Amino acid sequence: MAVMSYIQAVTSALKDEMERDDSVFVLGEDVGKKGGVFKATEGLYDQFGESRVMDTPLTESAIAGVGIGAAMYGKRPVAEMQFADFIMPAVNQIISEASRIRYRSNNDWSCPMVIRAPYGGGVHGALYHSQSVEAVFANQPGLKIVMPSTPHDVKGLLKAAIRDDDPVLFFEHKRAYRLIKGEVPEEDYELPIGKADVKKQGDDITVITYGLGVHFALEAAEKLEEEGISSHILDLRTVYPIDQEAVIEAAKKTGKVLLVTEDNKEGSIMSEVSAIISENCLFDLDSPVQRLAGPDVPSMPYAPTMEKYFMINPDKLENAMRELAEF
Amino acid sequence: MAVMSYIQAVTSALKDEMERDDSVFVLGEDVGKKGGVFKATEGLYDQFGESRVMDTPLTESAIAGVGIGAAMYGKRPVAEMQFADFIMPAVNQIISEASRIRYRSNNDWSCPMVIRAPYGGGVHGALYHSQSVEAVFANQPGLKIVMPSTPHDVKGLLKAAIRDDDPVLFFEHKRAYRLIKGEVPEEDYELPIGKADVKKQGDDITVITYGLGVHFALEAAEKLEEEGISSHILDLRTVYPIDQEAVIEAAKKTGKVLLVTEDNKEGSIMSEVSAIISENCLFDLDSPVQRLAGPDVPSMPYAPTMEKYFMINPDKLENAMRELAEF
Amino acid sequence: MSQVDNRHQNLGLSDEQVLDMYRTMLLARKIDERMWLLNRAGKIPFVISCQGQEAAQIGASYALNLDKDYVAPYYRDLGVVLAFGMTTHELFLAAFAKAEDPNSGGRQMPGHFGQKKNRILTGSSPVTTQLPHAVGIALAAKMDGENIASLVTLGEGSSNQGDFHEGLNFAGVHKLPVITMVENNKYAISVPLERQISSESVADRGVAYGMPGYQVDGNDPLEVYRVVKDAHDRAMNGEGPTLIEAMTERLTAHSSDDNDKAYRTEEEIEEMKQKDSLISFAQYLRDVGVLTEEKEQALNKEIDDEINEATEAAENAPYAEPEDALKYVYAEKGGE
Amino acid sequence: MSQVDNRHQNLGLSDEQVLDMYRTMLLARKIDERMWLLNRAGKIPFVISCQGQEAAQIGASYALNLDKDYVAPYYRDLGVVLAFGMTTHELFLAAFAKAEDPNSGGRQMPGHFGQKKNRILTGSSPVTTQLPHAVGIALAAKMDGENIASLVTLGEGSSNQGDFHEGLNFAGVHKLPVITMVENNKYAISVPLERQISSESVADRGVAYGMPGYQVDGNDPLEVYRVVKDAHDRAMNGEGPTLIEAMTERLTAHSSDDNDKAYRTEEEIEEMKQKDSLISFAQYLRDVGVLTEEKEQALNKEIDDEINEATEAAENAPYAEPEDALKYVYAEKGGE
Ligand SMILES: Cc1ncc(C[n+]2csc(CCOP(=O)(O)OP(=O)(O)O)c2C)c(N)n1
Ligand SMILES: Cc1ncc(C[n+]2csc(CCOP(=O)(O)OP(=O)(O)O)c2C)c(N)n1
Ligand SMILES: [Mg+2]
Ligand SMILES: [Mg+2]
Repeated sequence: MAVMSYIQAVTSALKDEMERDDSVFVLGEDVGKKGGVFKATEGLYDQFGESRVMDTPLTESAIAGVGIGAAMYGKRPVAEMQFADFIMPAVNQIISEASRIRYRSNNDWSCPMVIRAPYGGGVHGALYHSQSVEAVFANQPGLKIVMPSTPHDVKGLLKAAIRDDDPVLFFEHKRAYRLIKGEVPEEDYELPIGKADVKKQGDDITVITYGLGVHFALEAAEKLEEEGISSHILDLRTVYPIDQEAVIEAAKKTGKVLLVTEDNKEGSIMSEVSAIISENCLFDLDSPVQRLAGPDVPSMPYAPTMEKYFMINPDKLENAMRELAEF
Repeated sequence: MAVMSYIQAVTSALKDEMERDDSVFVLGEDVGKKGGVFKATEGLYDQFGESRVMDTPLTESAIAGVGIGAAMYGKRPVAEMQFADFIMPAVNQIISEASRIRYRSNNDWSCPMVIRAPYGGGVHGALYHSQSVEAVFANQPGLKIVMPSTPHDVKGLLKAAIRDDDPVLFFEHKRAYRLIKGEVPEEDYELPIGKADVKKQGDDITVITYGLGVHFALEAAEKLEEEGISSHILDLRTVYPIDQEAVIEAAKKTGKVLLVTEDNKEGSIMSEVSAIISENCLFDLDSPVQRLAGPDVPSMPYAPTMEKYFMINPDKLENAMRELAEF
Repeated sequence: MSQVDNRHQNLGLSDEQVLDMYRTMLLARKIDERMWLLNRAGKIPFVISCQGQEAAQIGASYALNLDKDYVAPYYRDLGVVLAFGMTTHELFLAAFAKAEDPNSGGRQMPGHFGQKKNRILTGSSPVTTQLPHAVGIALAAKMDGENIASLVTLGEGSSNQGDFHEGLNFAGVHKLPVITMVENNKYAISVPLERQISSESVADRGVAYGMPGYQVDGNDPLEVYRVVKDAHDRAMNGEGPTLIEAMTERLTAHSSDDNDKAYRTEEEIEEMKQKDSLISFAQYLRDVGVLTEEKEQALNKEIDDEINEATEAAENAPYAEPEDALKYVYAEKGGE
Repeated sequence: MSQVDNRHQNLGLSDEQVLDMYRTMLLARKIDERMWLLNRAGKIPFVISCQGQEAAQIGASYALNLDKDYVAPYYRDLGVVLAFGMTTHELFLAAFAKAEDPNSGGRQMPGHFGQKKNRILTGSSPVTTQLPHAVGIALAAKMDGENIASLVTLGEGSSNQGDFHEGLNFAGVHKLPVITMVENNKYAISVPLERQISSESVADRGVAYGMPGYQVDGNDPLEVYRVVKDAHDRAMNGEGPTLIEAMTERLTAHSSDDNDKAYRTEEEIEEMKQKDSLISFAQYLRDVGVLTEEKEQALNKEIDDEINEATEAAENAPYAEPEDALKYVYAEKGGE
């Protein structure tokens, strides 16, 4: 096992898959010589050349649309949106096209494409470099949305996404890129898309989250452990479609559930998780299903005071978890 | 009171507001001479001339974007997207721009704009002329999303939307256009955006829905009344932000809640409604909060067999309501 | 042989080839006409027509390599998909939304074409999204060293969408073998050209993407053939993309849901009909002696029979089962 | 007076006016330089520069009616917003993200301009969205019979976005008084011109929208002034929109987060610096006798003092309260 950072796991998965399969190629803004604004594609241009590590014009709709065409031809494009915030011009191509190609053609055509994008806040990125955008897409059958939390999951899930025969949105937490490090197997491995993962077993309360929230939850859980509160932590990993079984099991395990996202509260994917629990676990619940999320304002401001106020952090989780345990 | 159809209420609200306020104007594809593909703007071109009833090029992003600019200048544009399905190219302008203009400028600029679009299925419209698209936008603070069910509500809410100082998405159910008729006051009136409305008082079960679902629920409720089942029906009217108080009150009223949308089930705005109930009414519930919705496939097929299978209807509601009552 | 200039020989087209082109144009027209009848009889809910654009569609398609090239057509391209190999029978299955419809199994409205075995990309309703797809096909083929081209078609109103700009710029930067043909019928539903497009012509927009732009008489299949053939040659020689604007007429209302009397005058409609390529091309073929009275009768009979059979077969074919609506959201095996 | 051709008089500009233009260029440059220092000292998290584009920005702004026209600037337009009336003090408040920042109250990153009283539209990060806004301003003003213009600026990379196409086409169809100036610095972050744009020039794209397109030396503020003035005159005379491409240099890395050494050579960077308009315009002003040594010293001192004061004031100004993050999602009174 090698220890690598979250972003190194991205690069490593791309490199492996490009070596394994000639049909895999990368396209996006500044992904070539520069290696991406976050360096996710560093070294790939040198290794695979400019036709497989393509700097595109500054046109998200074309990045998605040209990728879709190439995928229909039989390629496996991995498109990068420079920031998740800038995926918006590509929404029509992603929702109207990529997600519906198999269905609308009655299984004749398909679109095996990955769209990667760094999302999330706490990096002084302000309104347009901090957003969680998954909720915009989490109602579109035909799409899958993966949001991994650890280098191990990043690598296994990105490989799975590239090998998947359908379009996958792969959102990487930009603050996790260098903050989060972890062990990653040397050998080739894939993790199943659509499956949540228990990151910590516990008995008193259940926290369901994803991305950076997983680390905040683990950190908070450790402190609470000292107070005798035992937390069960489920990492969704795939936020669309949600792993219903895993959610139900985790909720039933403790009967007390906290849902955590750094997205705005109203209409986040945690609403769906709550609805699933409501439908399936009503008589197993000992307390109302709580949500900890960003306030309902358009993403987080630049000024550190307001950014901190918006963004979830281990303290906020700790408080919410303790409150739930004490309910 | 005059009896008018749902679409006549749209036209009538537009006409009134354009007469009242010179800064109101309409823009969109085919809204001029043709009066719109559904005839929502019929007669306006003749009355107000082409500069206030503007046929635009076939460019949804520019329709939204130019509208935003005009709204920043001080106009009150009412843009039409020909079908809600075709709002996707305008998502960047709506989410990144319209919804954030007030917030990002710290209240210096604002964007008093309405975007109208016909949505919904059951009209042999297939995958791209049947969709419910509200979930794409129902996580964007700064936006309001109105989805009225009756001619009375259409008129009062469309007037309110036009007079609102912030951007409002106004989705009209295209099957309701001619199907639904009702009384509409002669005098000027406004209905509050953000407020749900009890469409029927009842004691045994609560149905929360919007748009055409309201009529299906009322129809089903009437039948169930004969079986002695009394239904309480809440029409959300505004689906973002949700009227939490009204939802909580309606849920507590009977303790048995059915949420109905014709959108796909996973990630619909009913997930949020369920989450609100979960957070606030756990100990008032006598049964799990149920959702009746479209299956998770990319909107409804064209063939009548499959369209009917997808689309909600009074029978499906009746069954779900009866089951809930018997729980 | 007649006195008339034999234009098709000059273009390297045999008599059989032009007759075949005419046959496909006539077939497209007659299928379309039948669909209107079926619609007016309440048997199919919707029609959107190719009428008036057959010459452009057939002229362009026949200039391609129909065994290797790809096409991303738009909803009026009945003529294009026929040329690419879709059958009359299949088109009626689509019109009736029957399970065996190869385009979508009855899931999409008619005019939403797609058939992998014939390299017809699956299409949607939002206009112009297919343009970047055709660019992606050309890019992928180029990566593989396959010397093929893709053709993408769209209406002139649709040429104002952002995807037109982004897609053609991408093709231009990478000099990809994409041929874009705008079928300019001068209306986007009710909105006339001058309210749609600010440039003198759509062809003028080629300059913005570093590619040649040609305007061509879309009522003349041979002229369209010539220009598209030329574009295809350029594509095969690695000289990159071409933009073509074929000037056509929309002989019908926008669709079966539209009434064009609300925005076009009778005179305008009459004038348009004078330019019908079905009439002028038939006349040309008669003039050069390729189309005889006899052949014409046989052709008409053959096509009518084909359409009658296809209509009946499609009408009697089964719909998909209700629960089939749940199929094919994702790959059946795979990552789910 | 010197022997040198007095170009500014020929353009109808007084000595005071050109000196004022130079002052604003110098002020923009020096503010920008200070921000880099503050960034490198860890005092502000982010800078994005105007350096190398001041001449284009000031030349264009001064050709407008700064009391009536609107502008939709992009993130490099420090020079534009200064010309439109934003103060040095305000710009540093924005850099430090302080509560009194008029652009956003510290909510947005620096370079996200907006100030209603000076008719500077509020801007976001996704590029090119401001273009249709400027078109909307021009449309609304025209509806009201107000004879004003709007200026919108963007980078050349951003001219490939769909909103460029849709917005300019709209302006062209309705002949709106919009002046679009593309500040072509030949890079979109690391991606060079030839991987971005397929046309020979951005100016060429005017044809696609039925408007004149001019390429101009963006290092020459007088040349930019001339071309924009001309566009403004056309706008005021109801002759519609103009597209202008100002050829500039990006003298810094893309932003404080970028290292341009990874994709540009030392020589290239050196060569660029030779074209610095701050040097050449000062030389011109000296040559025509408008800028004396004395005046130059005074100017530098005045600007340095202004920047020092503004820096200090901004550094000491308060942040917004944490809960202020909740304000102004919707109008305070109103439909909620
Ligand atoms: C993005 C989008 N917006 C609106 C529509 C509705 N619509 C369908 S066809 C059409 C007009 C298309 O005009 P044009 O491109 O000229 O093609 P034509 O129908 O004239 O062949 C419109 C507005 C659509 N299909 N897609
Ligand atoms: C829609 C969108 N995609 C990506 C980005 C990230 N981004 C910021 S600036 C930039 C390059 C812009 O290049 P250009 O338009 O030439 O302007 P310049 O910075 O050179 O002045 C990119 C890709 C963005 N801001 N918006
Ligand atoms: Mg047309
Ligand atoms: Mg640039």
